[in-house]
Amino acid sequence: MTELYEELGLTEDEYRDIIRILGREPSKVELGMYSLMWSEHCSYKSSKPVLSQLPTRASYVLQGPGENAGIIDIGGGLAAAFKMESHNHPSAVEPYQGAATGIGGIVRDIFTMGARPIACLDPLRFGSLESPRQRYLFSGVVAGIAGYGNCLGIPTVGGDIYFDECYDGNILVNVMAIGIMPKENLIRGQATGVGNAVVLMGNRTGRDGIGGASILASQEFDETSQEKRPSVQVGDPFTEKLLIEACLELLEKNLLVGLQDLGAAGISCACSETAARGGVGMKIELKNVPLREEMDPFEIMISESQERMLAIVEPRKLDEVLATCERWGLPAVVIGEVTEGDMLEIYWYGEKVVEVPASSLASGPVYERAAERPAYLDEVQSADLAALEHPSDLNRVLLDLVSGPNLCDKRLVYEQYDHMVQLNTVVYPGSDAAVLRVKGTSKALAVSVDGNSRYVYLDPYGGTQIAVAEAARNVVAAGGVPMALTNCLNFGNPERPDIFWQFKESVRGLADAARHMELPVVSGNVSFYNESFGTAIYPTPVVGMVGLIGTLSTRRTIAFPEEGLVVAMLGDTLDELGGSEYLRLVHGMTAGRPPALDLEVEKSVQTTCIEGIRRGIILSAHDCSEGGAAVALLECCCAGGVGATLEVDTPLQPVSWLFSESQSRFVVTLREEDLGALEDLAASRQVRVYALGRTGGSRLIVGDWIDLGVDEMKAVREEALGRLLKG
Amino acid sequence: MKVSIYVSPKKGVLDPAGQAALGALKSLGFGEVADVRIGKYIILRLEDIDAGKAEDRVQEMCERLLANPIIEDYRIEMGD
Amino acid sequence: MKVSIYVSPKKGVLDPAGQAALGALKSLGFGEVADVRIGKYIILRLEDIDAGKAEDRVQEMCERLLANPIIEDYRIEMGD
Amino acid sequence: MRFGVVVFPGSNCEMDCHHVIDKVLREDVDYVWHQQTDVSAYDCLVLPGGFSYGDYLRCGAIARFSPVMEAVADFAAEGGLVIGICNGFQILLEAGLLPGAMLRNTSLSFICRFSSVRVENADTPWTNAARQGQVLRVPIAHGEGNYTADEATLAALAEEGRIILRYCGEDGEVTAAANPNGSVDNIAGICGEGFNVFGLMPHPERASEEILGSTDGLLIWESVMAHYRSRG
Ligand SMILES: Nc1ncnc2c1ncn2[C@@H]1O[C@H](COP(=O)(O)OP(=O)(O)O)[C@@H](O)[C@H]1O
Ligand SMILES: [Mg+2]
Repeated sequence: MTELYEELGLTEDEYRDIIRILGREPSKVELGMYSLMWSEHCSYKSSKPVLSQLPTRASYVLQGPGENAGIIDIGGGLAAAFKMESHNHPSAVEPYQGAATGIGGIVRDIFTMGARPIACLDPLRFGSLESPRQRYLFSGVVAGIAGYGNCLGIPTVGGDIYFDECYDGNILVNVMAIGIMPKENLIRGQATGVGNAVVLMGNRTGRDGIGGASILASQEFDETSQEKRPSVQVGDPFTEKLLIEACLELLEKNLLVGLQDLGAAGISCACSETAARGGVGMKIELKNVPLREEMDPFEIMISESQERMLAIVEPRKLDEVLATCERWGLPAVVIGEVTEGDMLEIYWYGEKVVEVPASSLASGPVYERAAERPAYLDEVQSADLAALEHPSDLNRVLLDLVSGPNLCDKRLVYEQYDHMVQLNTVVYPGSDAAVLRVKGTSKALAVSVDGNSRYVYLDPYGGTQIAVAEAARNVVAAGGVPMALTNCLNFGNPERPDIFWQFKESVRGLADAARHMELPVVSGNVSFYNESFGTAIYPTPVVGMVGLIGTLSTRRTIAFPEEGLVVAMLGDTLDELGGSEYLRLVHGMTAGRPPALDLEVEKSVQTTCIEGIRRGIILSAHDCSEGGAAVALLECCCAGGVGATLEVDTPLQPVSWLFSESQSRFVVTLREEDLGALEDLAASRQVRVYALGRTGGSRLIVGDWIDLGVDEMKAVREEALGRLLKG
Repeated sequence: MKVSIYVSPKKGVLDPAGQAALGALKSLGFGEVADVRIGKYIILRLEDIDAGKAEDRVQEMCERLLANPIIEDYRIEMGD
Repeated sequence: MKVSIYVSPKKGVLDPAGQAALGALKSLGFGEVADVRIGKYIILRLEDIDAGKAEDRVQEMCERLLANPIIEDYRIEMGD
Repeated sequence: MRFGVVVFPGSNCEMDCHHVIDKVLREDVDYVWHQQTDVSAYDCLVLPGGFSYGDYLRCGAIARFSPVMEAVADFAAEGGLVIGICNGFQILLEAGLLPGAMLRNTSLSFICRFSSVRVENADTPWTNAARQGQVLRVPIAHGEGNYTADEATLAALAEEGRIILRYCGEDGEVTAAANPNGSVDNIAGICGEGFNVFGLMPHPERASEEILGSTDGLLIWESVMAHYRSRG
């Protein structure tokens, strides 16, 4: 007979640890709590030692990793809070609700810190759209994000979407949220002050998502088993909206000591984490928890019902807190109090069912996992790309690239998101970074997410560095100075040495790039076990970058703004087709090495671009990424509705110049008379400027390689996704 | 041939619309309402179909498209 | 006491969800479907109510809140 | 002029309307809580966009029973100026302060983008600053903006000049292709009988500042301010 702890996913060693901590056998409720809190998802037991190398400090970092969200000072008494998270498996089970509750969760992480959420972004990864299942998942996920985010009145202003067979069995739904607050409203998820009340606010508790399969398997099998099955979490954005308003009002009135959202592991997690952070104990009576259905204490402790918050409140302020919740129509009840010591005591109608040290739940075991370089790397990296035969109709190649799922226009998605509500979005989706003005100031935030997993698959270290560089480059193209980043690291099973090697290399790349570019990592999330039938996804770290635009008038878009401007390329184009979209589309290969990244060069190119924008020399900017220079130029034309006639002087063969995804490049426009000034700016940083030609007309002409009408390119790009979704 | 399909939220699954309607009914003075669940009522008209096969076909439609078995139950009623 | 309420789009009123479902069913190969209409299936649980008055009360709930007479018809079924 | 922006649980454009009235128009403005029953302090009431009560059951169906709505109805009956934007429009329909009803967009998807609407009647409190036939570029953002009404209602609306805005192409042509949601006769905004109640799906508050890409929405605010001042 298997032991209960095994069915709950704990190892024998972990079980012994629990006995050692308690000095006795744990009760069933206690065991359930440990199993969740010590799960990979909550404890970071595999990733913690690796993540410790990330740079997390800077003078303007007010809160780094360890809280619900990271926070940076953006001047003028204001701070920005942001974080990224995954909701991969729930979205694979029920795409609409999975994605919806993903938005709900990440938004709670933001207002839990005292910030008003001002934007969401959604990095998504799906398998091939040729599969009806993938089309179903795609439509459901997008509708779920829209359904929840739109109702909250938080604009979804960005994200990215890639399709690759590696996600056929395991899609990725990552979500990022950003909020803004007056610095003094910052509050932490801490319980302090013995005798303070523990208040549970929001939706009633039901049997939502209880512990997943492991818990299910531990239930005795009888005629009620069917009834006890965990239910899919259904999002209730209306209640979440009320929670946002109520919590921000409570904070504004300074009525709270601590605030914590309930996410994974529900009450267990919220109570033990707040108590552990505050160095106190807590006494909870579960009969006070408002329930949706009959439940036992085990179920109540581990339920993942959405739209709930835990607040720590001084007794003298309790009445006002409860009255404020009532005014917002929100259930709120006292479920316990803060106690001396560090014991978490849980009662069920007066009977003690749990007595464990809070810190022992919150700080689980740590593992040094084995890592071994995977064998596939040598093979894919050594692929001989020099021998490839390239097609001669380059117009066709370009149109094929932008009518493929990865590079086509994503309007069909972002138009389902209310990306304008709150009146802050001053650069709409479709550019490199979204730009959000900060009302009451002349400043704005530029935000972008990035992560090309094909590069990371081919070179975990270098590919992850590219994700950092590119996210920053996007922010720069919009006129922003990158400030800090968040991330979501999506990998396979960490117990496999080859996967763990990918993870370690990737985090090393993240750390080195962030350190070199002086970009602190202020928050993030790790999602392991993204596998199906033993096949892992490509390692997929996703980076979310936040930058600051000092003066709104220096924001830029990718669009060619008018006729008669000089089009120039900042940075060098090399023969680097490895890992490119071109290679994948035309030759069906994911091979070679991803483009090389020199972080010094990257910094120089970025500062040249920022400086050029700041001085009013650069009028539009677009970084070159997937699809290379050709796709970047096409996008500039389509966005502005203006063509360009260009000449390229290069020793490279045409496909290499057009489709290589060389890093550290921008396509910019400027007035003829400013060319010298830009060249000087660039030369002082050892950056080359290549003047390519001029904007104007209704065609994009690149030497005798490319000659396409802007309207045609636009139509092809815009129709593609709709067509692919029809199957 | 007319077919009615009744789709309702599975037991235990949160039904925010039902909860909102419950709240509204109570505040309108309908205190006797203890619970509200809101699902879908789907009316199909089928043509040129062998009555013996119709129910299986409708069941397949429900599984594949009309209901979401992960969060919804459904019931089929053939004929008027 | 359980009450079922069937709300359906009024005849002549456009039913975008029904039309979309019809299109989707056809493309899934369910050619026998000639029409689809999608309405709401509302299940109430009433407590402490005099059975004689219940139906009138439910009718009032429908008139005031649960259905919109401009675009919807409804039918009430008392009891299980 | 004093505006009151009504806040229902789930409203989410109230701050946007407040911002435009306060910071752009520089007029007086307060929030009006949904439980408030006295609105006599206001010259114009704004029912903002959002998802009042989550838009559960039907958009606007629950909000119409908020205590404030009786006051809004009385205010309107006495000729008070009331504008319902998006969800506010849906609430006015459910409350019977405007005729007709909303269905889901034919695409079944939420749509957020700039739309073009043509001013069909420039002789109203809401459009007097615009030219007859002028095309305004104003964002829409809704999942249920597919307006419908019975034949008699539509005929009366047309006859009495109460169809105020229609979706059109950039050139002003009212075509099926320019209709984003399936709305009957491309209707984007209508008035009640006395023209003092106005409901529209596009968001004028999202097109009231240069930096947001259009200032065409200002015409609507400026119209109502001019109307108010002319009434003295
Ligand atoms: N990849 C990462 N990089 C930096 N910080 C991380 C990373 N993964 C997790 N963290 C930090 O660890 C803490 C716990 O993360 P998580 O469990 O996802 O938070 P939550 O409990 O709010 O869901 C958070 O403060 C988060 O920012
Ligand atoms: Mg959290």
